[in-house]
Amino acid sequence: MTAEFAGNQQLIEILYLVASVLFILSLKWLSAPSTARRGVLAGEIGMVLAIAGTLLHHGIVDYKWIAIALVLGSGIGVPLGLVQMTAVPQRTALSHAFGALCVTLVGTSEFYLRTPDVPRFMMAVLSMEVILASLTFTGSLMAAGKLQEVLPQRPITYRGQNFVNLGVLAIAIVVAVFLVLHPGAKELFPIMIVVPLIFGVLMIVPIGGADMPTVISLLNSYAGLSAAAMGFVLNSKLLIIAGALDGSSGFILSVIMSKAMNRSFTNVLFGAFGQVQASTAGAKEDKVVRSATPDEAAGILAAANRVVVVPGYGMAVAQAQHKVRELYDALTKRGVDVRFAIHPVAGRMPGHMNVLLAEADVPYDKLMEMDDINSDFPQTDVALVIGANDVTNPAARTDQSSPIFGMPILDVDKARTVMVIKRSMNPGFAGIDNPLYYLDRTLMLFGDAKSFVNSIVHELAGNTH
Amino acid sequence: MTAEFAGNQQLIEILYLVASVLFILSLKWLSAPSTARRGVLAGEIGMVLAIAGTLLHHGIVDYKWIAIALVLGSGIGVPLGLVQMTAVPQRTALSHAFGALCVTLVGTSEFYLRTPDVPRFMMAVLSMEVILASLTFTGSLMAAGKLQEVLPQRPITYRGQNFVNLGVLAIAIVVAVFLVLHPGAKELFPIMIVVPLIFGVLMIVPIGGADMPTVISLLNSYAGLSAAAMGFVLNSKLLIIAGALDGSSGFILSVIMSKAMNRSFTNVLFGAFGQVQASTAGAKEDKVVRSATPDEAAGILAAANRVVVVPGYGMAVAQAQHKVRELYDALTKRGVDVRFAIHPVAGRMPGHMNVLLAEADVPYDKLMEMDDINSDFPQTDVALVIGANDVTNPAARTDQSSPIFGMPILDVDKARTVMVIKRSMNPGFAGIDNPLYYLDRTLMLFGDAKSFVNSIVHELAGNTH
Amino acid sequence: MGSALIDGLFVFMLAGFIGFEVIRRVSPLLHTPLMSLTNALDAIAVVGAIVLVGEHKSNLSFILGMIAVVAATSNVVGGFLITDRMLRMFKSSRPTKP
Amino acid sequence: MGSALIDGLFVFMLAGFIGFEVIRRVSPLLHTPLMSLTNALDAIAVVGAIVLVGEHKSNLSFILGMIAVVAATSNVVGGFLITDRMLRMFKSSRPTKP
Ligand SMILES: NC(=O)c1ccc[n+]([C@@H]2O[C@H](COP(=O)([O-])OP(=O)(O)OC[C@H]3O[C@@H](n4cnc5c(N)ncnc54)[C@H](OP(=O)(O)O)[C@@H]3O)[C@@H](O)[C@H]2O)c1
Ligand SMILES: NC(=O)c1ccc[n+]([C@@H]2O[C@H](COP(=O)([O-])OP(=O)(O)OC[C@H]3O[C@@H](n4cnc5c(N)ncnc54)[C@H](OP(=O)(O)O)[C@@H]3O)[C@@H](O)[C@H]2O)c1
Repeated sequence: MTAEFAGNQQLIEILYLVASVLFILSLKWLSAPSTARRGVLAGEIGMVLAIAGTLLHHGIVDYKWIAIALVLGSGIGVPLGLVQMTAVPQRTALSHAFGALCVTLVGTSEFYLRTPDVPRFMMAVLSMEVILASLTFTGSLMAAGKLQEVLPQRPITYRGQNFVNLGVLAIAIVVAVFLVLHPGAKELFPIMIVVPLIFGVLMIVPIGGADMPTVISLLNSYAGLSAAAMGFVLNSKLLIIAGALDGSSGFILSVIMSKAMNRSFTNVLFGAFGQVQASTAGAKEDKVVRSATPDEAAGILAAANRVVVVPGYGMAVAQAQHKVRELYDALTKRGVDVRFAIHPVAGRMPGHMNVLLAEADVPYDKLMEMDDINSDFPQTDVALVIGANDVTNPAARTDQSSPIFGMPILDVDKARTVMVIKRSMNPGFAGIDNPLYYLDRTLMLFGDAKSFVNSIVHELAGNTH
Repeated sequence: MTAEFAGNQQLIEILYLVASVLFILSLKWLSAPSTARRGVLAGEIGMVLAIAGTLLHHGIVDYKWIAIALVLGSGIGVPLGLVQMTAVPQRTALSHAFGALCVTLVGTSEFYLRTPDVPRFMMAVLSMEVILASLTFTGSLMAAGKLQEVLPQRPITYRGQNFVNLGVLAIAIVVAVFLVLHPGAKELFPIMIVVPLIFGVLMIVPIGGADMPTVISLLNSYAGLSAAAMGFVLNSKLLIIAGALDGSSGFILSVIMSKAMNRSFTNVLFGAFGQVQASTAGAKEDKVVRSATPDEAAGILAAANRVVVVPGYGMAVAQAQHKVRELYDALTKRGVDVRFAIHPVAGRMPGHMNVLLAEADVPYDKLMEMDDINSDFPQTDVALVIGANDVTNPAARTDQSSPIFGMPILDVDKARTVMVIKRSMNPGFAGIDNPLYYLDRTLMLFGDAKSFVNSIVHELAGNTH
Repeated sequence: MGSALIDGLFVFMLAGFIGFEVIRRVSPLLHTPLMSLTNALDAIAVVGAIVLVGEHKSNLSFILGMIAVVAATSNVVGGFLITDRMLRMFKSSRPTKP
Repeated sequence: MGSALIDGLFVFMLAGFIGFEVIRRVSPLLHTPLMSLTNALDAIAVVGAIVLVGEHKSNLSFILGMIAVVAATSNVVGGFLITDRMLRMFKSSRPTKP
């Protein structure tokens, strides 16, 4: 019996070891498109092995309810895996909430199962686990709500807000410290759940909808750290590894985003950046802009040799990616060299544009990273900006007073001709005017991205008849 | 007392954790010249912390002898750290031998301290540790001897050699299996040391002196693995980590070398490659080569705009690096653009040429890797080959029957003029003729690398007067 | 216990290192799939929840465990599904090698 | 014991992974110093030998331990020394940033 038990235990551990290897390989293979799907497969096999191993666990007496829960979860998971590509940001936020919920609940159960017999270090890790997980839970729900526009996108700020928020967090930490010293005080435990839940909400209130991606990445990192803490509590190396991988992934993505926006973490979290939006908009009505019609635009594109398309948030909102693909096909058929310039923070999520264009079957080797394409703009006949704004704003290079000064941008203004599809002269996410629109070689193409591109495609088709 | 003991134990573990982090950072920082010295510092601090932690170990009763041993070891270490750069290959081999000796002795002590009370898995790991370490010990000594030319460089082969060698290794493995099943049979343990010691010698006998670098890397990898196995035995994570890092490092370097020579591991270990040397040499006397004197060579170099120097094993043997540096200075002063093309297996050790030229103060940004410089040869006025042969042999590109066919080479033959400094028409390490020498645009500069370069430098100095 | 903590710290340190090295090298092209994949992997927390349900040590732990399994499983299934869906979309214009 | 084995395997696996990721990226320029540095680091085996000498559990273990400490220490000292000597030789022709 004991031998069998030990053997079982060892088998489980070995399965977990193999699963860990597969998880690491999964992320490693994700680094390039050619191996990425193999990465997903490795992750899936690792997950199956880990779950299978867990079911061998000696203490398990009841498989029925586990099966029910797994089926129920899969039932919810499938639709969450089939959402539209444009809904991916809020889906990601929602799944962070689910992950954090799981960690919070497991942490809570572990506490009540073990109290008052909880060693100090264990209690410290457990506190960290539930505090991080519960603030991630409500924070992610809020973020999902803002992205789905169920909640107001606009940041809500008031005086002393940071002070209040940090005060709330401090309560949770004080309770945690007390519990570490007196792990028997189980009536205090709920406070350590509820207070961070409140903090999670308060934390997101002052952050603008458009800053959500950075926040989501940061919450991703928290979710990973809380899972790793859970690994310490359950003494599971697999969980520690998965948590550490997730934690570093979220952290790195937030750093990449902050860098590409030339902002600091603190600025994102406490800056209420989106607020500027209203103030500077609508000025400078005196400068002249030149606009063009779809058939003029089609003519210019048809006459070009090299075209670079710069997609932005507006393309995503208008769901114009499929029309853009038609435009790409039409121009390529005419022998025009068409490539896409992807700014790291174009859209509202890291890699947002890549996924949308891939969805529309644009070959990924036509999607160029900023550093690779910037030197090509001077040799480009037409730069076609579709619903992008901030990521093309030359003020970032030249105007020291601009809030986006220093942010690396796509050097669209160096192309021979620039055409910009957007609905109005309204600013983008950063809320500032774009000098690009007033250049002599810039033509504004006013209209919704999807319908305007559609018109161009029609004109091009007409011309070939 | 127990609390103090536990506290001590925990402090030791934490010091080991910090040391592990520092070891990893050490290798990470070594990746680029700008951070490399910081890497060494990190490694040193990690080592000091680890040793300091070990001295806190509760069981230690006697510090005097530890101090004596540390001082003695340092006394041997200092001269080993001050050898000539040209002696680095044999020094490296010798230090592998020392490392393996340490692991063998510790493994042996652990066995006799614990027998017959050794669990099976522990005995298995222990056997792996001592087998690997003792074959690495004698193997490395043999390699050092061949490199220092104390032992004959030439491979010694006979029929059925591989069969004999593998048979010897098999004895050790059989004894190991028996010991795993009967860990009390302590009279068998010495066999498990002595037999691999013999195997280590036999293993190196059939390998040519020039194949030693690959073998050294492989032995490096074994040394690392045996240290990791020792970590399992002593339950020390720090040792496991250091061993795994060392093991993967040796393995990767051997793979890089084998690839750059277009050969497989098996071929290196069982191929007795160096033997070919004698057979093909000395043929093809009928073809015409053109040779030149130092003053002719100096004239051509002085008239050039772009010169690429290709150093090889001959430069190392002749210790010509300082003269080469003088040549570099003289030409640079005249406005000639001089760069160095470094083939990954030029010389007799990975990175051999880089270290020698760095020793002579050649700036490392003038040292170009093969892939970066190969496209520049057609625009190069003079390619000056100094004691290199195989790594410039165009037969690798064209002659399917050549033993080095498929090995990536420096495309020296595409330069406008090629000048080759070597003492004779003898072949290099691979023992094959080099068609490069018979090209119309090739000039042979016969002589010892050091004195020939010296003459060129004198001519150049004379010309400026 | 203290030793388990240190063991855990070793693993955490090493895995964090791997995370940084590996993820820094993920092509920006794939940052969105990266987010959903790490999400799915992180849902490995389901193993802790499964044990709670299976052991049924208390009603509280059973009920919380059930909810936790459902939540985490939805992440596992949804995360892998959407990652693979996204990756299937990425196509090269060059024909792939046979 | 079995659990210590698995713990060790986890650490070995993770460290091996780091080794591959980190060392694959070492510039070929520095492959010789890399060999001597890993050599010095590997001499961490000295900690095992120090314990043997210090505990003095048997004469055999003491004597073998002494030799082992001497051998490993010479690697530590010699390895770091020569690595640093080599690295000090590498100089760029561009002036370094202040
Ligand atoms: N990607 C990320 O990870 C991330 C994360 C956080 C923040 N951000 C921020 O998001 C911004 C992204 O820059 P961006 O250039 O992509 O977008 P942007 O600066 O927000 O501009 C988008 C433009 O699209 C236009 N637009 C909106 N709906 C449209 C429609 N239906 N048809 C045509 N045009 C439409 C808007 O102008 P009209 O209203 O005139 O049409 C707007 O100027 C950056 O400031 C970045 O810092 C990105
Ligand atoms: N670097 C590594 O890690 C490594 C490892 C294993 C094997 N190898 C092998 O080593 C070889 C390295 O190629 P390599 O081109 O550098 O060297 P090589 O092919 O061995 O040729 C060296 C040449 O230098 C000449 N030479 C010798 N002493 C000289 C002196 N005092 N003055 C002038 N010339 C002298 C020799 O010609 P004379 O006798 O006519 O003077 C010989 O042809 C490759 O085949 C490689 O596969 C390298």
